[in-house]
Amino acid sequence: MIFNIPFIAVVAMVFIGLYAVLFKRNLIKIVIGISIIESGVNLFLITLGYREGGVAPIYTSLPAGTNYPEGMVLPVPQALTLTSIVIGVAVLALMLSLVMYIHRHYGTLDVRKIRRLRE
Amino acid sequence: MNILNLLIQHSPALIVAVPLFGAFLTPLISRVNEKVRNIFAIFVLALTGVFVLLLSSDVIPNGPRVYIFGAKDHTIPVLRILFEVDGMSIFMAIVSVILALVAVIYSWSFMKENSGLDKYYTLLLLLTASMLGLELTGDIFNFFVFLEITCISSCALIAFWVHEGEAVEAAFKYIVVSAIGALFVLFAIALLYGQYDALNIATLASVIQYTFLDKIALVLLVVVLGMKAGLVPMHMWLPDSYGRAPPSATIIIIGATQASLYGVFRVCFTLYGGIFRDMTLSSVSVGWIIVILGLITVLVGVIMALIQIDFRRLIAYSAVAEIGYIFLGIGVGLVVLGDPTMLDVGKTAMQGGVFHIINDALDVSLLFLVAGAVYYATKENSLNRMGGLARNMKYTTVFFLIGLLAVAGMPPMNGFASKLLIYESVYRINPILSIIAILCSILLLAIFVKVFHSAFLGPKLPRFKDVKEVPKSMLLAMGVIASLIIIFGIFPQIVLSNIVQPAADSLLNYGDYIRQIVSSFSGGM
Amino acid sequence: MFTLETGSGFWSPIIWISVIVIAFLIMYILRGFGKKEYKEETEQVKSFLSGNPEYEKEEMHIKGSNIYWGFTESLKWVYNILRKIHTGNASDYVLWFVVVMAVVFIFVGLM
Amino acid sequence: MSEMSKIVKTISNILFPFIMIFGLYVIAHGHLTPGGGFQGGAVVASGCAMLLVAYSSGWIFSKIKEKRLSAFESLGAIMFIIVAFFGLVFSGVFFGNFLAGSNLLFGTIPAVGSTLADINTGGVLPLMNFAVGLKVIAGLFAIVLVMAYASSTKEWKK
Repeated sequence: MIFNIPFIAVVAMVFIGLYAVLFKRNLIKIVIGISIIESGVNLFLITLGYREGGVAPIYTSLPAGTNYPEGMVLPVPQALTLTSIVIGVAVLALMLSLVMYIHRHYGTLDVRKIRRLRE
Repeated sequence: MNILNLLIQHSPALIVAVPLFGAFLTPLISRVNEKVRNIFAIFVLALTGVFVLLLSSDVIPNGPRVYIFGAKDHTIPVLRILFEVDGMSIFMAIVSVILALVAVIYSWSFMKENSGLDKYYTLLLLLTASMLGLELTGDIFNFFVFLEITCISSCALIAFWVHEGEAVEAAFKYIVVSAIGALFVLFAIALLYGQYDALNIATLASVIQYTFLDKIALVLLVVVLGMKAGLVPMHMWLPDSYGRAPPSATIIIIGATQASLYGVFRVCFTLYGGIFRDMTLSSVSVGWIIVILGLITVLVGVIMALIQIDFRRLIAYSAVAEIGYIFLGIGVGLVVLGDPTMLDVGKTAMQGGVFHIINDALDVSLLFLVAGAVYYATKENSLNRMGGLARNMKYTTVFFLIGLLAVAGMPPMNGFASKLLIYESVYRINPILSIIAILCSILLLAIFVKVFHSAFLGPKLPRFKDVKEVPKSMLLAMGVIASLIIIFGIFPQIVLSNIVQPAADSLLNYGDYIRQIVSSFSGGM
Repeated sequence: MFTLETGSGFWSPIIWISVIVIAFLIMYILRGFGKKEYKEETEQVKSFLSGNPEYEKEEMHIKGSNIYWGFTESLKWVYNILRKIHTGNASDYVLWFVVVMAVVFIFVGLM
Repeated sequence: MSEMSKIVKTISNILFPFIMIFGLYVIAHGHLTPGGGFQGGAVVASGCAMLLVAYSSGWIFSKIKEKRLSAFESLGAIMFIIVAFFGLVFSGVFFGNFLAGSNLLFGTIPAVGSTLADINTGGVLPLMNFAVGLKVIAGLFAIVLVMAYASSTKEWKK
């Protein structure tokens, strides 16, 4: 009965993130936009593995009555999401340190003023 | 002899594991002293080069080879991450290893006065390991992870000269565009995994039908990997970041760009290979998109290169134009994929495109090395303030001449052979394409003649009185690439039949790539 | 083994280089017939600038950016557009990326 | 960054051991319960970041040099790759799980189905979790330290 509400949420998050990256002026808001897109894609990965009334895929002490493979939610997309989160942390840390250096050199965080390399 | 077979059997894993191990060992080794770390970095890359040659001696004669991580054989459905090495991926691995080795030799003396060099060498080796992994992997999610590691490490390398404000700005633009691109690649992978419950390229290629979601995934993958390779409207990060990165690091970032170029071909010819062979309408449309975008890339790259004042930014634009030629060649191969009448045209176009990958990589990296040498000697970037450097930088001028002739595709050098193949095959598809391509190649020659005149010829400027020739290791690196360019130029047929033909054929007959995994696969030439 | 067979022709660098070497030899021999004696410091050595005085060496050097001014002048309208397109603004790069994705999606979606 | 008040310092002194224990538990039981190298390492790194915030970055710099952190980080990574190479040497395949089924460390095979498996299972996995955990603790804490250093007041005056 979750129909495809999570998929609508995913599309909404991707478009919100893209809006933030395209139209916001502040660099940090662009970085936040990218992390919104990332969480949207992660949500999409997780909902792919969802099963009605599934249990978390851990073997130790399963709740009674859950037959072994069918009663569980798919573990593979969760592993993919975990890797994507790890990579997201690394990219975020890199972007924020670059923003700090840009602020030191350019004195501003306005993306339209950071345009020395153009034409 | 079984040691050699053992090595060959394990070399796909070792090709990625050795530079990765070297990357993490460099901080510890650099506590000993500088020289030991440089030697260690060169030793690691030489070892990787040996493994790549060993693997190519096995993969080129007898077809793709599979290496499964963690277990002897794979289960159906394929759950383990596995490397699948065929002619095309080993060809790209050879290109990447040559560039990496030359870059490390070059940066021995080029980066001597910079600080924080153990981070620099760690990033170089990490970028090499992820680039090689990107080319050898047979698993789509693994492809995404290696693509992301390449993005992060090349962005950190672009921003290496932090005291120069513009390098950080270029790195920020690069990481913003690449991060969003990589997330859309992950979205496409999730689409494919959601439908077919398989992450392995070969299994996906055998079960894929052209549903609406697959079209979305195809568009996402082709456009993102095209953006990371530098297709025109999305190429703008490339001149900014190549222009400001340290030239020795730019060489390996060129390798990373070629690797994402390989990604486009792997997606179009293997993953969607079955669809593009049966439904020629879709292959014609995607092929024509790539051909037209490739042609515009050549045009814009050359026109914009003419007005550049900054030396390295001009070479970056010529790199964009060269990548346009590769897209032109391979796009034509994709257009005629369906109908068997134009088979030989498609084959020559593919060979031209693939041969041009290694030629372009060598030419543009030689030019960047020369630009680095000029920057090292004169600390000068803009062409207006340069002049008369030929007097006291003799070898660099000779290397620049070789690079100039090669990039413009003049006969004795290697650029001519691959461009000739591209012109001839593209001419038979549509004469206008090859006419524009030839004109742009001439314009490229005109641009580099201008650069040669204003930077090297002309009177002796008082500012450059005490400019002396660059140290030995930089000359050695430039010499290696220049000799490779001349050898490929004089004997194109040898290179063509040994390395390029198996690579182009392995892309065309994708059947045995899939039969390695899905043994019951019947389709495909 | 040395000739590269393209679809409709062949290219062999060895023959090309040998022709170039022969042409170079002929040219060198012809040059040998020329008159060699010219006086060092006289008018013959000075560069002839159709009567204009010869400026200081540095001013004479044509800078990199003003060699093809004719080409750039005639294509001024192209360059203005291309200069404006490459704005150097990070979000414009992503805008171009989204625009191209939309266009390609329409093409692939229709076919 | 300036120091926090006395109360915050004592609270963080009390809390820090619990965070460390919980983080190490998550690393150690990576192959049994949800979690593993990265999540456990992130928990421990957040504990260290709490210390950094409570006590000023100056105090932390006097205690830990950035050089040693990067040494730990590469040590963790090298452990990970050496375990993978052992897989190649012993079980013939890179990343091979040579410890599973052998009566060495972490060797026993748990019974099939939902049983409360003990920690001594999972072959190579716990070793890899420890390596990744060490790397992530050192890595994330180094990132936080560098960012604190880059934005600390004396940096701007230079």
